[in-house]
Amino acid sequence: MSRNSANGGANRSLPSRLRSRFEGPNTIGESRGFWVGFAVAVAVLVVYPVFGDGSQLSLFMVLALLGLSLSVVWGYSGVLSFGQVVFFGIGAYTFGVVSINYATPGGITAAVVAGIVGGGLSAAILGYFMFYGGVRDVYVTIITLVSTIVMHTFMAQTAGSEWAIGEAALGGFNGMPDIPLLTLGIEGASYQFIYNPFPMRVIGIGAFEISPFYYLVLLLLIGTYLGLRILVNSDYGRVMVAVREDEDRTEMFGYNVTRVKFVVFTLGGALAGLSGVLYAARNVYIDPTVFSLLFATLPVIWVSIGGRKSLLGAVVATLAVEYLRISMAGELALVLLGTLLLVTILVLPSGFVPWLHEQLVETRLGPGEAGGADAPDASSEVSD
Amino acid sequence: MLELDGVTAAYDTTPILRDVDLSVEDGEIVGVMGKNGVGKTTLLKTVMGLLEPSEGSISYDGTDVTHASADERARAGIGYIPQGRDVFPKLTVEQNIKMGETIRSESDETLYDQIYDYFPVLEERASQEAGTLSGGQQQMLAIGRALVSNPDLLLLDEPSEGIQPSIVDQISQDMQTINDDLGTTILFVEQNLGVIREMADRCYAMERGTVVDELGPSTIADEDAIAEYLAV
Amino acid sequence: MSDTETESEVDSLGPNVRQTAAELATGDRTETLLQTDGLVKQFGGFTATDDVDFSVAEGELRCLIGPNGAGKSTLLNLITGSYEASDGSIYYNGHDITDLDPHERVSRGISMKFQVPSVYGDLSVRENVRLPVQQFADGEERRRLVAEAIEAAGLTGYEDVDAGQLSHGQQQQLEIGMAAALEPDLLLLDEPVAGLDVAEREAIAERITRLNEEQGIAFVVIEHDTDFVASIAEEVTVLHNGEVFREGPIEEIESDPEVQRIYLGGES
Amino acid sequence: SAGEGGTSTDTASSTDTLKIGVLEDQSGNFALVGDPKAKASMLAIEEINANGGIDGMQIETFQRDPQSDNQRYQELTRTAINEESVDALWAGYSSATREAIRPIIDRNEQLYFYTTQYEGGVCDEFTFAVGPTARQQLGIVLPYLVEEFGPDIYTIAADYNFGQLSADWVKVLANENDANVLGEEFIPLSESSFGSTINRIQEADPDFVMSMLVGANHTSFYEQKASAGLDVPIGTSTAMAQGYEHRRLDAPAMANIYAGVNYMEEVPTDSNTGDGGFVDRYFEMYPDAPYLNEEAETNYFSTYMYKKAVEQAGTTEQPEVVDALESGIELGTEEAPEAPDGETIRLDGATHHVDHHMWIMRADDEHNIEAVENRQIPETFLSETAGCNLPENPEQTQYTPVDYYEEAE
Amino acid sequence: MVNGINLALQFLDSFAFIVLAAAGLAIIFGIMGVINLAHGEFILIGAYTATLAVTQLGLPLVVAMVVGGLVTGLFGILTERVIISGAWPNYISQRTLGRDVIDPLYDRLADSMVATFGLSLILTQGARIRFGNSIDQIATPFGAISYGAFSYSTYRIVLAGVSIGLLLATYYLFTRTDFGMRARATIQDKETAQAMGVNTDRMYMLTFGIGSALAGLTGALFAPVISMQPTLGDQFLVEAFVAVVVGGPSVVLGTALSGGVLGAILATFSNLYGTFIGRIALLVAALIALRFLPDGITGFIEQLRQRRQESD
Ligand SMILES: Nc1ncnc2c1ncn2[C@@H]1O[C@H](COP(=O)(O)OP(=O)(O)OP(=O)(O)O)[C@@H](O)[C@H]1O
Ligand SMILES: Nc1ncnc2c1ncn2[C@@H]1O[C@H](COP(=O)(O)OP(=O)(O)OP(=O)(O)O)[C@@H](O)[C@H]1O
Ligand SMILES: NC(N)=O
Ligand SMILES: [Mg+2]
Ligand SMILES: [Mg+2]
Repeated sequence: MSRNSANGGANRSLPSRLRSRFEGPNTIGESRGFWVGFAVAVAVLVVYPVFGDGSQLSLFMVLALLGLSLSVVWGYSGVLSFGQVVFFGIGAYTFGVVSINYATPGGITAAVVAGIVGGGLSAAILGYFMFYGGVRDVYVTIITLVSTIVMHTFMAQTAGSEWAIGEAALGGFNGMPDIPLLTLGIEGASYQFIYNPFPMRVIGIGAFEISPFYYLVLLLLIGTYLGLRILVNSDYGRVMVAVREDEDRTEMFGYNVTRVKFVVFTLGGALAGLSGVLYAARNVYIDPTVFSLLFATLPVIWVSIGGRKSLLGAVVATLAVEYLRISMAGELALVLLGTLLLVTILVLPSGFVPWLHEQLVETRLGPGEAGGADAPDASSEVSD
Repeated sequence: MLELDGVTAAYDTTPILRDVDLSVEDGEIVGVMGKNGVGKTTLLKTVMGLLEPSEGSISYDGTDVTHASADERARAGIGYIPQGRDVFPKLTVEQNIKMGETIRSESDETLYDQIYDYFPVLEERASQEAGTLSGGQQQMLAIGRALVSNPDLLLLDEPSEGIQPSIVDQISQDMQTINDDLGTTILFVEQNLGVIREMADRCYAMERGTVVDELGPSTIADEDAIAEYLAV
Repeated sequence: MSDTETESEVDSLGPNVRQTAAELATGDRTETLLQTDGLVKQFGGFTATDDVDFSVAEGELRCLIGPNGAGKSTLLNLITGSYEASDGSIYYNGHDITDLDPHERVSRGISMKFQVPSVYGDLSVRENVRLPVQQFADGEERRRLVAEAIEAAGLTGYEDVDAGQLSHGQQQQLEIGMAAALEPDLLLLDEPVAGLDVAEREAIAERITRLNEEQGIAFVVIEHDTDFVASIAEEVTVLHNGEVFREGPIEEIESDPEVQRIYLGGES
Repeated sequence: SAGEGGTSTDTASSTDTLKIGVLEDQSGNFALVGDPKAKASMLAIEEINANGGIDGMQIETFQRDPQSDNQRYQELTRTAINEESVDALWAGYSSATREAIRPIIDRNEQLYFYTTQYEGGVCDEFTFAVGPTARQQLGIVLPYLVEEFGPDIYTIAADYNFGQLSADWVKVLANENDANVLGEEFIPLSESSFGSTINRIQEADPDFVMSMLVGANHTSFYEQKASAGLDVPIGTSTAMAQGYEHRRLDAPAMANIYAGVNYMEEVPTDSNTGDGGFVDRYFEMYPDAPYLNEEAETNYFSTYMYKKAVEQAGTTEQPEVVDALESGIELGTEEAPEAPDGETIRLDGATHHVDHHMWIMRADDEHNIEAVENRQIPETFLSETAGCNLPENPEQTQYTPVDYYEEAE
Repeated sequence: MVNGINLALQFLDSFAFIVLAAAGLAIIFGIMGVINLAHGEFILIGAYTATLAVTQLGLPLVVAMVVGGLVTGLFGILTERVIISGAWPNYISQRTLGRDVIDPLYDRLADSMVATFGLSLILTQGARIRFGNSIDQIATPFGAISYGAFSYSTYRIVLAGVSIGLLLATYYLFTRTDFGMRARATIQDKETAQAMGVNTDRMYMLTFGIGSALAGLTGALFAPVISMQPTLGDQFLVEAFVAVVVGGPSVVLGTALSGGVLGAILATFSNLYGTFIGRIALLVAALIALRFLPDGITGFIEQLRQRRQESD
């Protein structure tokens, strides 16, 4: 916590200046130790498919993007949205519809973009409808919840042949199969990411196959995480947090609070859309269960359990909760899962990751010296 | 009537009150003064039972109430007017006043008349939501609400804050009247020198969480002496 | 001012409110900065402000007093845009701002401190102050302005403390500091010293006077502490029953028997 | 406890054990139907293992509860295929579930049995849709009801693919039987209030109603129509045989309801209700089980079909097993208790569907079930109308009636 | 054809469903700031208790229904003590660890959602383990009335009557009695209420208990007409949330009004265009209502009243 005084204002080394963009009071992880740990974690994820079920982890990482989208919208800007799955689902369906109609590498690449835009645009529309209409607080939560239910009810009944967009039948409750395999690039210069295992041979380990999709998702997840760290530690991020803390007050500083919420909500929608695109691409399938009440609740669970004011928390909790959900078996599985959620939120209300961070910081500094998880240290000034 | 002996109290783990000794006799009006943040509000909350002392004891009316809950103390006759505007914002003015009565079995019309007499605006706005009153009106409501409970010991935390000067004077007089007529014992915190001089029989001075001095009537009459405690 | 501003680096988030405060310090003080015209605010059947014509000149320091419930806070809230006027208009720098959003009024140079302190409790003092400053300053300059604002609020050493943990008086100081850090042309303060001890009252009085004199910020201050009012104000407006009751120099007002009757009491 | 049997490798499957994946809902919206499915699979497996297994190989199982959640189905399907290397997979109640996992099945060329009565039309080289199709379910019950009560039909159906396609089939069959559909209404799966539906039926005043309601919420319809005094006869492909409403609801809510099914616990064949029959064996293994339903029997006999095919192929290698299945496996009443004594059911190799023995089962005022009519009804839509022939023309399509019948539009 | 009687009866039906679905949730959410995602499971408890009380214990239906409500109320109190306020765990931890382990969930919307979601998983699965995938259902009492070509379940009309009665009773309890005043005061400012002599712990407990009992009673009342299985509560959730929020700040009045408005929309559109359109219409109406009346119906009424007074 004395780093700033050690290498003072302007003449800091390049790595530390670079690092400073990722750091600030709005994120956990201000120390060299954190970044070392981060690098180790990334390295583990890179080699994980050699040992474990990379396919499953790729799903969790896709969902972690959805978790991150809620973390920005809710954890950093205070808008508790139950509708991230709407933008997720719209992203997924848009990707499906566009790619089925234009099943060439260029078309599929465009479908990815369309999915992200679709997620963002639908969030923009809903956001405009709400925020510029003066809807606030729990009313936002319920409007987004109702939007989810509307989507679920509506999409489930699009089974008839009249519900087709070009070649793509929406397929109702049965969903949309026949989505082309995710391929990025243009004709002649493209790469297919799904069902295209890449054979590897490592001396000492042997031969195995790795999934390019896994690494695509890993890259996107790390990129998104770091990108959001920059965002939330920027001036704009500070305003987002101010909006979360007190909207009226922030308005009184001349900030257009409505616009901030609108912009962040749209960004969150685009991110959820990206997650949806990857979800549909991975499963080569999408159906309306993504709009179900259960699925809509999950992001709120991940982000609450991980720590809503922590991007890292959203990621870690998504991976952990989804792993547990899939792998717990037997009659008592749901009882145990329920108990786990209940106890975690009661005992660690600010979330698991901030709690862990606090423990680590405290053991490092000794009790009494440590601030709270989000307590700023002197180094926060460097993020200016 | 009230006796604090070596009371230490903390929010979470940070100690705020340290080893406070203080006593109030039956029928007295005792002031507490001190700079911002020395722990005056914390002292009153501890007396009221909203904060449990970690050490020391509190006795009220001869019984030990150190570990009694706030509502028990309220039923035992301690009334409290919190600092700031702690009215129930979504209840009407009338309901707020009725809340003051919850500890008594039947309502006393004459008390109402008296309160409306002091603060006519409360009667005019009986069915307005308390949260929409002006700052000063809320403060009046808080006082009126405490008075209907007709407490034996009344705790007042900066009653003059936000109140127009003419009513501040009136409040000091009214408190004395209540003290005279009903025998209500009063322990109050104030920043307003005038109010302290006007009301207090005796006064404690606090610094950094503890009582550092006790001022008798003669000292209280001396404006400069009080200013010293509040200013330095 | 901001209607004429052409600065290229206006942050997309907020206003550029820096320039004019300094300009004003040297400028002409008789120009009308704010003018309300027949301003009415009704709550249900109750009229809180009734046809109020109220004006503040550039660089002026005006106090607003009056009985509890006279409509003082309501008037300030109308000026900031927190309340929508039932009738009447508000002019600022000659422009009609009656229908502007609060944040737009701030970007034109009006800043306000609420009656109840409302700093960002979970953010550090530094983060609190940085929020207004970052709108118009970057890098080294920002650092300097933040440090200055913290120092002016007497909070040096508390930079990394959560604002919610500050004492009442410190929060008031911080809030004034944040409002002033916007370098507004007009700063509205609702009971800035309520609940403060004598020493802190003096500190805030001094602070207000200095901001007014050195930076030319015009003030409207609501306060019930008459000593405090006397120590800062030149001009006083008395509201009563939602209407402007008296207006004039403080000495005149204090000795007005009608004001004494409705507000000051006996021979206070 | 993933993979109790340890991760089996490709080579292990051709030795002394083989592995079957069973993914059926034991919680969630479809648990009522899914739970007996899982149990019946286990019954068949235990019987086979007790009798020396398949070609001397004992059957291991990979069994999980997908909780009526399609995402979970997809992951468990991947696990079953990639981690557990199952030799054959049974999975899913609803058509939506089937479609959710079919891309994974097809991509991995996994032998898959879908054992629910469904809308029909799936022509997929890796999928054996061995439950009766809408044409078979409605094919037995609808003509009978037209004959008995008259030609005017009102259709109510679950508002998703199964319901909508089934409603299309009602129109096709009405046309073929000189009946007419007065009206149809599709009900969202989440709906459980049927006041307006009941009024609309009364307003249309049909001779009988065809009901293809699905899931726990829709069950409420029957009690609500009874308490509203609506006593029109009802034909159904979904009620009673799947969710045993005649056992769960107080009589006479289900009175005068006619179910077109290949099986239900009350089907009066000797091998079913006789001493030591299917019903006895099931409740001996699961004394607390509430009911033995239509899909359970399908799981049961299809496990025996698989056994026969493996024995015929002499290997568990999936392409060879599929070839054996496509040769046309036949089962008698012992393994397929829906078939009366002396009759058989047959897997049609061209379409991967089964020529079922269909029954009309009627509930009376006391909810006693009687068999009104029964006969074999072959699958015809894929084989005759759509021309599905998988051994010759491998494909992964679902055909729908609108493409072939004007009246379905 | 829009038949007036049909429409009226269906309106009553929808109204009763929405109001009963929402009542318990409304109190727990509106008064305590707790979003109870286990609301559906509280309904389940009421429905199962009433059903089993009839089929296993042979109690008369009406008694069984009251029992359903009471048992759920008691379960609610238990939930409040253990989870929502954490009072019991804290009592233990105070004596072992010397500190509280749980912060009460009052006014912590999202946290209360996660916690009660966990609870709902436990309850649903618990019911499944204990009672299987369904239990036998009881018959609907009172028979049917008919008019022309139509007939209608008498019980559904009784339900409408009961829902109105419950609303009135709840309204009276929370706005006209000292208990209601104290409960509301407790939620608004716990410390001050304590200082006024209110045993706030008991207020929280009772308020939650009453909300739970209402949910349980809803389950009991609908037990004869819905399918008895562990997820039966889910079908009430959507209407419940929508009604509560569309209703706005005055909990009981709001629920009644939104039950009326939404019930009318649902009945009309289902009647004219079928169930699917009815449902979509309900949801879209809710979206529009929330957008244009961001404070709900009662917030809007408040504004109207003010405006009218202004123009006087
Ligand atoms: N809920 C709380 N948690 C932690 N610390 C608190 C809390 N409330 C007050 N404090 C701290 O306790 C100290 C004493 O506060 P208290 O409110 O008792 O002071 P006071 O003498 O009443 O001041 P003032 O004159 O400003 O009202 C202050 O430093 C304050 O920051
Ligand atoms: N939302 C509202 N509904 C009804 N009446 C209101 C509302 N807000 C304010 N009022 C009334 O308007 C009047 C003016 O209130 P205002 O807060 O402006 O007074 P003030 O002059 O600031 O008083 P104080 O000095 O006590 O703070 C008061 O009588 C108050 O009760
Ligand atoms: N196949 C069905 N019933 O969905
Ligand atoms: Mg205080
Ligand atoms: Mg005011």
